[in-house]
Amino acid sequence: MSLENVFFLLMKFVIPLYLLAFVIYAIRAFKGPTIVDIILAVDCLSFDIAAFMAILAVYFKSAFLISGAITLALWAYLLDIYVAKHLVSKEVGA
Amino acid sequence: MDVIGLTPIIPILFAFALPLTSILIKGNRKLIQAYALTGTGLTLVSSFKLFQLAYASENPLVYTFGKWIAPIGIVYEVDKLSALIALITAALMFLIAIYSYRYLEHDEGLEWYYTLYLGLESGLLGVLLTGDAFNLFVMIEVTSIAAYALVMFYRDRGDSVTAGFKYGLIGAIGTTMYFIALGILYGAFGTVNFAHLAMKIHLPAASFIKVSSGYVTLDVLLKAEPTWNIILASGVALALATWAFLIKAAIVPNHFWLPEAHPAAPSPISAILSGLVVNVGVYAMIRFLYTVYSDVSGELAHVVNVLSAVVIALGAVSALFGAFMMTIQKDVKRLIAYSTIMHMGYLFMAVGVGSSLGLQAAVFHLINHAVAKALLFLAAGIFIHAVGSRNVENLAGLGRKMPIATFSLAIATLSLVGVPPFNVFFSKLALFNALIEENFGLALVLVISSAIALFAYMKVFYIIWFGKPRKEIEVKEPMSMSLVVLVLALTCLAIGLLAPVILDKFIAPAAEQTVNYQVYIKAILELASKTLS
Amino acid sequence: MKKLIPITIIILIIFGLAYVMSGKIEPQENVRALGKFYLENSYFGDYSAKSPEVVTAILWDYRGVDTLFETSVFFLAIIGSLTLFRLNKKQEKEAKERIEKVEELTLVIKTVTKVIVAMILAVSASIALHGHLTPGGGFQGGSALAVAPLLIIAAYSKYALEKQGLDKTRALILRSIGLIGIALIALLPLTKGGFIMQNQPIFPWLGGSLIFYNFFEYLAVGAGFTAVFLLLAIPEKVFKKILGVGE
Amino acid sequence: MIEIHLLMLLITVLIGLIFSYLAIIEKDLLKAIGYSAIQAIAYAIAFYILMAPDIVLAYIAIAVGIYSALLVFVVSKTGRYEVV
Amino acid sequence: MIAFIWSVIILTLIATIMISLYGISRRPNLVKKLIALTIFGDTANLLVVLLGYRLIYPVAPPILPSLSKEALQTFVKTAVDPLPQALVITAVVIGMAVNVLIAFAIVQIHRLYGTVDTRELSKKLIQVEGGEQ
Amino acid sequence: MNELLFYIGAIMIIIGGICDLFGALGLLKFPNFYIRLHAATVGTIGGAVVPLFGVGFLALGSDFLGGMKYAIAGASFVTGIIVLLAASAGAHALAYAAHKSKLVKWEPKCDHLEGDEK
Repeated sequence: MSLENVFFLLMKFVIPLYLLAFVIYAIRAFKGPTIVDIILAVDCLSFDIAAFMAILAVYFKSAFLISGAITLALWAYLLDIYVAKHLVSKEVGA
Repeated sequence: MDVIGLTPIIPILFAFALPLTSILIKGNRKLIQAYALTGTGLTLVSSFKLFQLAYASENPLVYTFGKWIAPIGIVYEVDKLSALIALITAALMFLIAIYSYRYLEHDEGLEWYYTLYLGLESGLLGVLLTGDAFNLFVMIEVTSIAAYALVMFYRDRGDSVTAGFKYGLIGAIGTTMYFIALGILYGAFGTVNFAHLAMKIHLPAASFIKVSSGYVTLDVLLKAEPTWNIILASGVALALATWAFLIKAAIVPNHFWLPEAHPAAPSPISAILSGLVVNVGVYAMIRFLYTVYSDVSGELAHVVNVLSAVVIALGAVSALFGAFMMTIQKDVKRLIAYSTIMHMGYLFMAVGVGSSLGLQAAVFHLINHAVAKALLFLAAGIFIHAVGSRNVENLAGLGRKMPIATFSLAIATLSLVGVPPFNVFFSKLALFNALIEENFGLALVLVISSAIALFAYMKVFYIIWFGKPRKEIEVKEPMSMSLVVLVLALTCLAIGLLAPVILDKFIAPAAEQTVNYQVYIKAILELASKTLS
Repeated sequence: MKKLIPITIIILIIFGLAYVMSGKIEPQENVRALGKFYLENSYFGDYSAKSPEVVTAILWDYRGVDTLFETSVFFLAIIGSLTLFRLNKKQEKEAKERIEKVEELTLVIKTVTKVIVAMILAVSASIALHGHLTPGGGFQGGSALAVAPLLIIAAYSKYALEKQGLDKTRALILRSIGLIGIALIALLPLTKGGFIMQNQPIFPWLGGSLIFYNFFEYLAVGAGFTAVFLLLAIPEKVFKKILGVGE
Repeated sequence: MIEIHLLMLLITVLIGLIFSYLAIIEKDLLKAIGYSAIQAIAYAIAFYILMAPDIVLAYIAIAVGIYSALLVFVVSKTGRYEVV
Repeated sequence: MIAFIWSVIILTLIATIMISLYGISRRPNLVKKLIALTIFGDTANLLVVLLGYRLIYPVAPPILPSLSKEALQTFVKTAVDPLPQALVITAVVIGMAVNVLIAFAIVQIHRLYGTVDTRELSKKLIQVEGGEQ
Repeated sequence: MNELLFYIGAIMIIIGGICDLFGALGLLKFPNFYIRLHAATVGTIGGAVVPLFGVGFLALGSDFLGGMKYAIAGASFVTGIIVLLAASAGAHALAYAAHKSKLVKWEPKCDHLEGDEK
């Protein structure tokens, strides 16, 4: 069995795991109850999707797809910081 | 030939450099004004050159950006219609730039104003010149976003910011609709170029055009069959696009933003919005109905007929609605804004008729309305500038103190209701002829709404001329502003007096060329075979 | 849970309709002729833009005018926002004065932000400048660049950014330079007898003019977002005082 | 094999539908921003599966980042709760 | 099966468009209208990208993986349509520009009137108009 | 050597998938926000950073990717480092904000941040 086939076999286990995890994160985001819970769920969701994107890049055998992961990680962090700042002080900028 | 491509690029280039220039010259108002006049003046020169070129040549002029021919890249395809309207647009923009300086003497932020102004001009010209449906979308967005920002120019007045917000929201919905329509058109026909779309729609009929190119790839490209059911796709796409254009032209179900947005802007901007920006919707509608979907047969004709009927009905409703709403307004600019809705109704009625006569009438009326409506707003703007209020009652009795402005206001009102020697009379006559061919009721709508509008205008005019002034105020006519309105008033008169000549020399050829989709396609194809061989 | 009842009904309707519809739909397996043309010609072929990145080639070469005016839409939006929040010289100075109580986030966040800001500069530049070879380009790189000032605004405050010398006016100048660069690159072919925005014979190397466009767009977009968010970051109290409304 | 792509696409699109619905009916605007961020992330991975890496880069920057930051700014400057 | 999932996806997107239009027209809060508008624009973009997708396996992004003629052959057979993607990038940026401007307008409205609720806003607007006369 | 790298990567991806699922379940089941933060750590560090590094190793070891394996590996490592920094700092920021704005109801035995209120 070549490495490629091993990898595709691996994918058959890993992709459902990730999709299930996404759905569970989404349920947590839906249930809330406070805003920080939602943002935490968004946070986990986006970092995991970044990882998932990297895995899929190998799965699709295309290096071009992976740069989305970096940006997603960066912007998800930005969202955290903004919501935290809004909760700490009313003005985000100051 | 570069003049075609450069016409919309000049103003945007000036707009790009204006913030930097303004920082360099430390916000000197006179220099900024001179800069803006240079920008608009150069554009005027270039569009005049374009006008000459377009009327000198038999076929539409084509400019290929980046040397890419039609379906591959973007082309600007200028026929007589677009060149004519572009000339009017550039001329009005130049005159209004002169007018703006005095009007905004009390306001800060002249550099921002002119940056947006130049952007607006670039967008308007781009809409008129482009030969690509997606480029039309981008250009409509350039126009709209500058318009939204200019409506909100008086940022400390709540009504103008609210009006700008509403305008922006509804405009964003409309353009997104148009974008979906474009997606469907691309899905069905595999192209977004107007000429190429027209070719695919008239595919059996268009086989008369020979492509004399040895290049296989391009041949395949031009002859590719539509992939989806074109009747269904055309129906959905046309419905969505029409909805978007109805929003842009403020026809009745989507009119509500106009009476708030137009009065809230500074008067010169109101003149541009009412005279030129609403034309975007009408022009795009003409392009789709008369160039792309002209002379279609079979089930496609059925789709186009249904669409035309809807357009006519909505146009009639908005003509009557605008006329009635005019009579109960107290705010001068709001009254004029409702009159814009009425005139847009006329234009859509004429566009929907679908005959060559209807198109001629629509084009002539579009031009006349642009000049006269701009004049009306500018003349009213002089009074508003002097008094600082938009309420009719506060303007009472000012007429005798400002003779030139009053004279221009008189000409504008008389012209817009359609009194004989002035320009709009002749276009209304043409509209009447075109509409009575289609249906007597439509002609009746035209007459009734004109009569109601006459009543509304006379009321305003009476108050301004004979009304008792509320309080004595010293007013003086600002020279540069009066000059502009005087020029426009004389233009109105001149167009009126020369109407038969203009109709014969400029309007009829333009209308003829617009309907002739074969020439439109041929211009592209000839260029393609010439570039490739 | 009550919220979910309407959406469940909608999804059920969708599945029902899709069952009806699915017989009539053919899955699309081919590219349209125009798309195929771009795929074949973007690097090889007679109509080449000398870029293996087809989307960037379409954006900045085949349909370059669209992107030029798209950039100007963004430019006009920023100018519109500046018009809406315009300040004269005195008011600008007033807005730059630190208000007494500035809530900054904790040391952990500040330190991490510093590290990430350094990484952002490298990542965004690589996204932008390889735009003609790999996905990305001026806009994508520029928007990644804009994360850096945005993070500083939130984690420290806008005053920290202004103390480093990046205020609204400077951002606007950078933006103007970027835009003028784009316009000049677009008009340069005219001097050599070409068409506006022409790429290949005039810029004869890999990707042609795409790399210049990407670089200038990178500057313009990054600076544009910075200007917008610096304006938004002015505290409400200060702005209300300037405007003379409320309280 | 294409079914796996389509199923992933289906899940993301459904998450997008549900969360846009939630974002629209939610009365706490900050929560609505969170929901719309989830919708944006779902659409981002949909674009990814549709093989559009350029759009993914631009879309993540705009929809996940700029929109959320902008809306947080707007909410912090206006009010947090919607009155129905 | 493929056609079924495909039509479910398309219908879901259309449903999302409908929901967002409901949000724009019916929700009273201006910020909510803005959120709905962003969702509307995004969904329209996704719908257009969907038109360029190919239901084949393997499928590749429209970027030439290596600069050789052999790679081109397989590339043309597998790559998706690049034109809708280019159009959508343009549309995404344009939509963002409009939304930024609208957001600024909302902030300014709140500064001037102290509310972002359409019903209260229309009340205040009528008051202002009445006050002028 | 290649096979070793590949299998290391594969094992890390599997660990990542399992961590992700458990993190998600924890996030769903735990009673309040501060406790959920622990689950979130499993979800982000275990579920994102580990598989990202795993993808990096796996890509280095797999020859079927051809020349692009270095690009994938490099990008994964960079993303991994960013997530490693950003996830922890982001969670910290949220916890700080939640404590400061008193959003979450809880009854701590001792609150070390109490002094930081002002």
